[in-house]
Amino acid sequence: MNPFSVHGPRNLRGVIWMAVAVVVVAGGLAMASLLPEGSPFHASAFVVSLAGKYLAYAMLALSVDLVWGFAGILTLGHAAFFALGGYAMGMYLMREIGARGVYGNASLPDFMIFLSWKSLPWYWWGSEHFAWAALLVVAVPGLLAGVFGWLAFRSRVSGVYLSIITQALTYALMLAFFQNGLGFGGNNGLTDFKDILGADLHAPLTRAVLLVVTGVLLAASLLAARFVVASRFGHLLVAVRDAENRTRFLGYRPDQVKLLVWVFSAMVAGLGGALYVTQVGIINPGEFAPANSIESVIWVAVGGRGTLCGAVLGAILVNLGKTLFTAWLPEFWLYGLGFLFIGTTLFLPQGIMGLLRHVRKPPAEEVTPEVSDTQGGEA
Amino acid sequence: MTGDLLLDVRNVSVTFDGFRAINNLSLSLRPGEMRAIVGPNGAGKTTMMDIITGKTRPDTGTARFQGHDLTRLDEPAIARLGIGRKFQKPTVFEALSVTENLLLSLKGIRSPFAMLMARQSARERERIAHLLQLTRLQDMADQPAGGMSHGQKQWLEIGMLMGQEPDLLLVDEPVAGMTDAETMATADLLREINRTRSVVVVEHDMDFVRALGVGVTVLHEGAVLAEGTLDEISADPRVIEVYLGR
Amino acid sequence: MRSACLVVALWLGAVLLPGACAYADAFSGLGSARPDEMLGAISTLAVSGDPQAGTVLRALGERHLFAAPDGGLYIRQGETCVDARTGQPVATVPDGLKPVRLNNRIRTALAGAQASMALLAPQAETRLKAADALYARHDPAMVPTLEHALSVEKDAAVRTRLMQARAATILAQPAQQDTQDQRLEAVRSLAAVGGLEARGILAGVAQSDAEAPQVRHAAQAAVSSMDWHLRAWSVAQNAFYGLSYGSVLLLAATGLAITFGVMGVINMAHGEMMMIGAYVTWMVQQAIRVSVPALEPVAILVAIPVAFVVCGGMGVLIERGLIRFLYGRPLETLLATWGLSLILQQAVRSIFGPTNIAVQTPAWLSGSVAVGGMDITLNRLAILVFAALVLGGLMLVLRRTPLGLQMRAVTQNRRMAALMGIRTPRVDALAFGLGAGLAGLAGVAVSQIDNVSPNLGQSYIIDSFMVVVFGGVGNLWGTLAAAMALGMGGKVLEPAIGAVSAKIAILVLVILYIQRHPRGMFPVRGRGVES
Amino acid sequence: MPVNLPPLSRRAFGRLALAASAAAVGGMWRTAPARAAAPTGEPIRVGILHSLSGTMAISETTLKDVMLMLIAEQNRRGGVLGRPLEPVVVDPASNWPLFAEKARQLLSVDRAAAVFGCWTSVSRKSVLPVFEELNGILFYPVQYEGQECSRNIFYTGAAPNQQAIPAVDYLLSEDGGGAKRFALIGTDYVYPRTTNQILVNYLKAKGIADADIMVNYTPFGQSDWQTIVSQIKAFGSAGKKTAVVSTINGDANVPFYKELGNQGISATDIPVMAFSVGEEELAGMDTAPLVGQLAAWNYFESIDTPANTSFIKQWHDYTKNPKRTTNDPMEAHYIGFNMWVQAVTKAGTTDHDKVIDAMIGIRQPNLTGGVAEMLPDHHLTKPVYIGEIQEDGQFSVVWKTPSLVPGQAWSPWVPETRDLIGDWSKPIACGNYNTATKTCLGHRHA
Repeated sequence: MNPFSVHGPRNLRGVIWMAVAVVVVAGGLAMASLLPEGSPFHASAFVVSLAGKYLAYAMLALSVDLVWGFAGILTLGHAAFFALGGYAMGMYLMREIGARGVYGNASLPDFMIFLSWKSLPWYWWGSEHFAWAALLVVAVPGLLAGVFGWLAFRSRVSGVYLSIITQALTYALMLAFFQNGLGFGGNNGLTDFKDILGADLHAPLTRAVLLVVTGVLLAASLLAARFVVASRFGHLLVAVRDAENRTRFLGYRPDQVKLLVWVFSAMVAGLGGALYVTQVGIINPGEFAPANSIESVIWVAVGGRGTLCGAVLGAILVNLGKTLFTAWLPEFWLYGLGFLFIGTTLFLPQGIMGLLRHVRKPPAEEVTPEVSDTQGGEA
Repeated sequence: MTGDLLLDVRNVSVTFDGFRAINNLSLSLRPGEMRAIVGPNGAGKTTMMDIITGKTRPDTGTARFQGHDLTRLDEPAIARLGIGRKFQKPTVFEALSVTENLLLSLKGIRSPFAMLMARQSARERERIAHLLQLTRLQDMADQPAGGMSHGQKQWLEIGMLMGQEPDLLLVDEPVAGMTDAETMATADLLREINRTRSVVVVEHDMDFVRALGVGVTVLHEGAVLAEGTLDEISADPRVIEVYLGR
Repeated sequence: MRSACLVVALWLGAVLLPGACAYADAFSGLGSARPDEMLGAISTLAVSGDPQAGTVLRALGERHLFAAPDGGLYIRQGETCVDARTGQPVATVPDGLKPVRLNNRIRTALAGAQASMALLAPQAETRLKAADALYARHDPAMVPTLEHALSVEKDAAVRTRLMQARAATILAQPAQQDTQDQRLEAVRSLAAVGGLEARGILAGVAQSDAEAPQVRHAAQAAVSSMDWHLRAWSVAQNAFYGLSYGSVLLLAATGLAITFGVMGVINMAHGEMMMIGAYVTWMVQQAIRVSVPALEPVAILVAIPVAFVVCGGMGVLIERGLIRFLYGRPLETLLATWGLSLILQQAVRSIFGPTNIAVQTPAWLSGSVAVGGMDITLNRLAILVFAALVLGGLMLVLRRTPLGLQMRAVTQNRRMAALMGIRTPRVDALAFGLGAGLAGLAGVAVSQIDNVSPNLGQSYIIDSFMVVVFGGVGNLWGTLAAAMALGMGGKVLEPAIGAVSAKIAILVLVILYIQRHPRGMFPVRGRGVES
Repeated sequence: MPVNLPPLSRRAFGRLALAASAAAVGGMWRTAPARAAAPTGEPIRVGILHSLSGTMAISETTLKDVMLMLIAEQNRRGGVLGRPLEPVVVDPASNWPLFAEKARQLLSVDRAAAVFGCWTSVSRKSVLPVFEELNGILFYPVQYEGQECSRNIFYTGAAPNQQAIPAVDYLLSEDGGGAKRFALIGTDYVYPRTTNQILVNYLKAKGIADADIMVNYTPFGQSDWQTIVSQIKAFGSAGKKTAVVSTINGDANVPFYKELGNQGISATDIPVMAFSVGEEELAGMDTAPLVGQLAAWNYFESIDTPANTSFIKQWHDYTKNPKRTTNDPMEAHYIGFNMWVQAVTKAGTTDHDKVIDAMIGIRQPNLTGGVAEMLPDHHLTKPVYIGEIQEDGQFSVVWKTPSLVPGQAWSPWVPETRDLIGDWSKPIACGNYNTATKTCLGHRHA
């Protein structure tokens, strides 16, 4: 792998500004949405929910960038952690519906009644408490990532092997969640939510608050990620990414290093998933689809790998493009998306952030990538 | 007897897919000693280093370092015991600056959690300054290591080895691809290092080995063929046959 | 054939119903909208001895029989029309002709009627088939027909089959007091035949309360012994399913084993190459249907080289236009080829429409052959053989041709190969083309068992990667072993825990296996692999 | 050899009833002015929410096309309320959350007067909260599992009692083979699960024993049916007439039928009754081994009525492809769209509340005969046909319900919903009204 296509922790200057910008934009939109509808600055519920969705996706992208950009783990299954966080929050929201479901049963969600279940399965216990759900949102993805990562990193699974088993993980989870018998609503997933903490999910104020919360948590995740990668641990992360064996002979344990960032990243993804569900209103097994994970990698690539800012920027821009093009050119938007990916890899190997840097600083010290002898294998 | 030896490798054999890479090899090193290891390609030099550093596990035989059984430990544990290794192809962390490379190498914090909170201490700053001076890379301190020349990377790697403060250094072909002047400077550097640490050097370059002026072990087909001073082994007919005979 | 029917019909008429008189009624009943009337008409016609009966019944089965509003019946033969009753061509086709409708009940009766007529055909082969049909049908009403046929039958094989058919038919009748011995014998006879059909009949007897106890017990014993047999065969059957599923996985993965395993390109558009191979199959079939209809049954064979060349050519174009800029950056190839796969999918959707297209399965690939107690479906068998041929061919190419040698040289040491005078860009392009061409071949095979739609590729890509990685990147034997292991594993688990859980279990097992063996089943070893 | 047969003619059952209504519709169709006064004024936007990419594009793209055709035709006839209709097409890309996003866009940005869309149940479930929140109108054209009754959705496809129950009735009947043993094979999602739950209860009520019912679920896109088909075969060898009821989702059907054919199971041995296989699906299959297999729908392209003939001709002209098939969900959109036009005309406005209220009781002739009526539970009255697959990829109708069947939102065969009805007319105005306790369980319009 050519180290010059990615960056060390030096390119983190913009992160703080990005965090500020995220909060300002989210806050601004939230306030604008509370203005009366006639006002020229009014932001519709559509825009607010879109913004919320983008920011949640940005958290997923951020988590992917942490492991891919800084630890060199190409994950093709990160959406699994995102979806698990989403399901954890969805369970709580489901319980909040209470007796307002179509069958009017206060203790069982509708889909369980439809399966003729008589009582809640054990893993739904406590899901009516927000605090428990909030804990699950990070704990479940963290735990799964911990077990999976411990096994994988300890036995030095790396490169494409790791990528493919992450994909197998999310694919297996997708199949499992599709099963109605698992108790998470099967193909339909969890939907038709009403309240969160007693506040009507469809009320403009709730939406505005959720958007602000998402913005703040994204900013916090950005800063936390920056703290991690700018620390000495972050340097070690990059060292592990570029020359894992070397770190071993220096006395470091790369498996521990990777595991730590992997679990942290899964938690960020889970948090993103939870915020996503509150604003999109549905979580279903489709979120586990391997294509979603690949797309999240692509957001990072478009934004610029290993820059944190790039992940956020890429997620927002690609999804904004998707929203616009599916509406403007419903028949042709896939061509656009396809060419975007090809163009990015061919002409913007460092993503948008690379382009920005390029514009600011002429390419005097650009190093041409050398073709390595052995292709493949190492990711 | 093992008590006086720093490194004691005994009767080690290792087989890859039926190919016997190391065949009943024994090698020992006293504290403070520097040893040069020579041998034709495929003699088992690198595999021997792999065994000492825990990368490869021997099928039979023992390897002890300061009384610790190396065959039961993995690479990080052996590195923490005080064995440093320099690879044939210089491997430094190319995306990090020279200073950051050295900082990571310094003996000290190895726990990931502790590293999250670690701040650079005055002692560390001092050590890095010292290493920069030793490796003559002061001017490049903040440059990314990836942009340096081959020779500079070799030096940086040696600097990182020093940062580890190992008791034993394993150096694999340190002067490959260096100019004559650089080669002689490297020999000086290794001798300097050897004043405080034990060193094992694997090298092809006989001028360099001569410049080091240390005991030489010749490996052939995974076993020790001869041991002695450079002049002694140069006169050994078996060595001559291995090197020149075919 | 037609004359044979005529003879039979005449014969039947002469023997059974001398002076058949109801034929006008029988024919007009065929045009009725009421199933009961039609059923009556068919059975009457079968024994009527009318010279046209055989022809009319066949026309009915093939839906060539039309009814006119005035009760006239006509058989359509291409552009011309024949009066069903007389067999004479009619000059003007009457208005308002409607096809005579069939449903499954009528189809069943029709098959029985035709079989009973064929029982007396001159050719033993025809009679044997008819006996088979009557055995499968075991209609109580057929006992006299069978008895009569038995009384005149000379051929030993047909006789045996007729006896079995009679036994089955007897057991299909409701049990009566005085038929115990006959039924007991029938049970024994069927027990000796074996197979699902016999089991079905015997199971009915075994459950029946009206049956005499000893008959019932004999049937129960026969069923349980058959079940034991069937279970033993089902193991073999499952093994075949596993092999067949594995061969599909293998076909899907071999191309990837080249592009990904050997060249290190994470080719997410691999599935789309398969999809294009399947569309090429369809186009070849359409072209042949229009130009040389006689060759239609072998269109699929023509499609094989065409798909290979088309997909291979596309592969070369993709390599030259895209992949070659990305060597040494395997992850970038993932992104770019993912984009490419989106474009290809949408392009096919724009050109051919989003719906499935119907790739024909030629008759010689349809159906199955019974091997002992198991059914070997021909299309699956063909794919199994095809997969073996493709893998064998690929091995030959890699080992015995200059291209193969050069490919291996380039992948092992690109610089050295270049220094030796190998034109590495050309080798890259051809290797990628080979991988894409193999995907095209897989597409041809898959078109025979699966949907052909723009989404085809998506359903194979994950499994293909899984196979290549599980087997060990860069090792074709590993790919073979992995495909068969995954196929067999899935099919062994499926009957026990269901298709979904089996798939999940296989995925989890692969994950765990990779943890133990981080480089797959057949890792490429050596010093240069790491670092 | 494919044979060109004339379309099935008036032989269809109940031809008198058909003829009367068909003549009426046909007349309407033909007498419609070729070009009425060009509509003027601000266009009325009609949202079309069907996937044009991804896995569902295979089914949904056609529905987008038929909507564009219907809207163009309506504009040629003078639009609605004298205003032109403007279609707004978006692509939710078979991505369920994207459905919700696009629904919100159609309602709040494009201000669509009505939205025609969704195919899968999960996409409908995904947009349902959006339609209820923004008080929009959705016409949902696909047969589904029922157990839902939203004020903002009009279910123009079949409820289980309009497809599944009559189909099983047919299989139990003498003409249908008098099946005594049933294999319920489906894809693992809500529609098959619910339908099978209803059918199991119904079959038990009809005296079928537990041991004679086999239920099996497979994942989406299942392509290797070898094991399951051999299980069906073994299940069918118990000495009783066996039938398969298939709720297998579109994509998985082709390999399923291929495997059936190859393992030598013909329609006369074990008939398969499918609820998700229509003309469009058959167009992508080699139909030779399928002849005689059954499907239950409320519409078949082969049903010969003047209205259907002219609809098919219009469709061929519009798509410039004489081979494009029509199918049941297309008719559902045809009915739904015309009902909406009538309701808007009746209400004199596109205001959602007024149109929703005006919809109940609107009558629209079916393409195949009879008149569909919008019931208070937002379902339709529909005829139910059983068709047999023919070599040419069409269905030949072999059975038909004697009269139109009113759709039931809540199934009486599910214990939890036995007493529930939906009734959005006043005074009940409730989607899930319990007739036993006389209470509304929550689906009430504020």
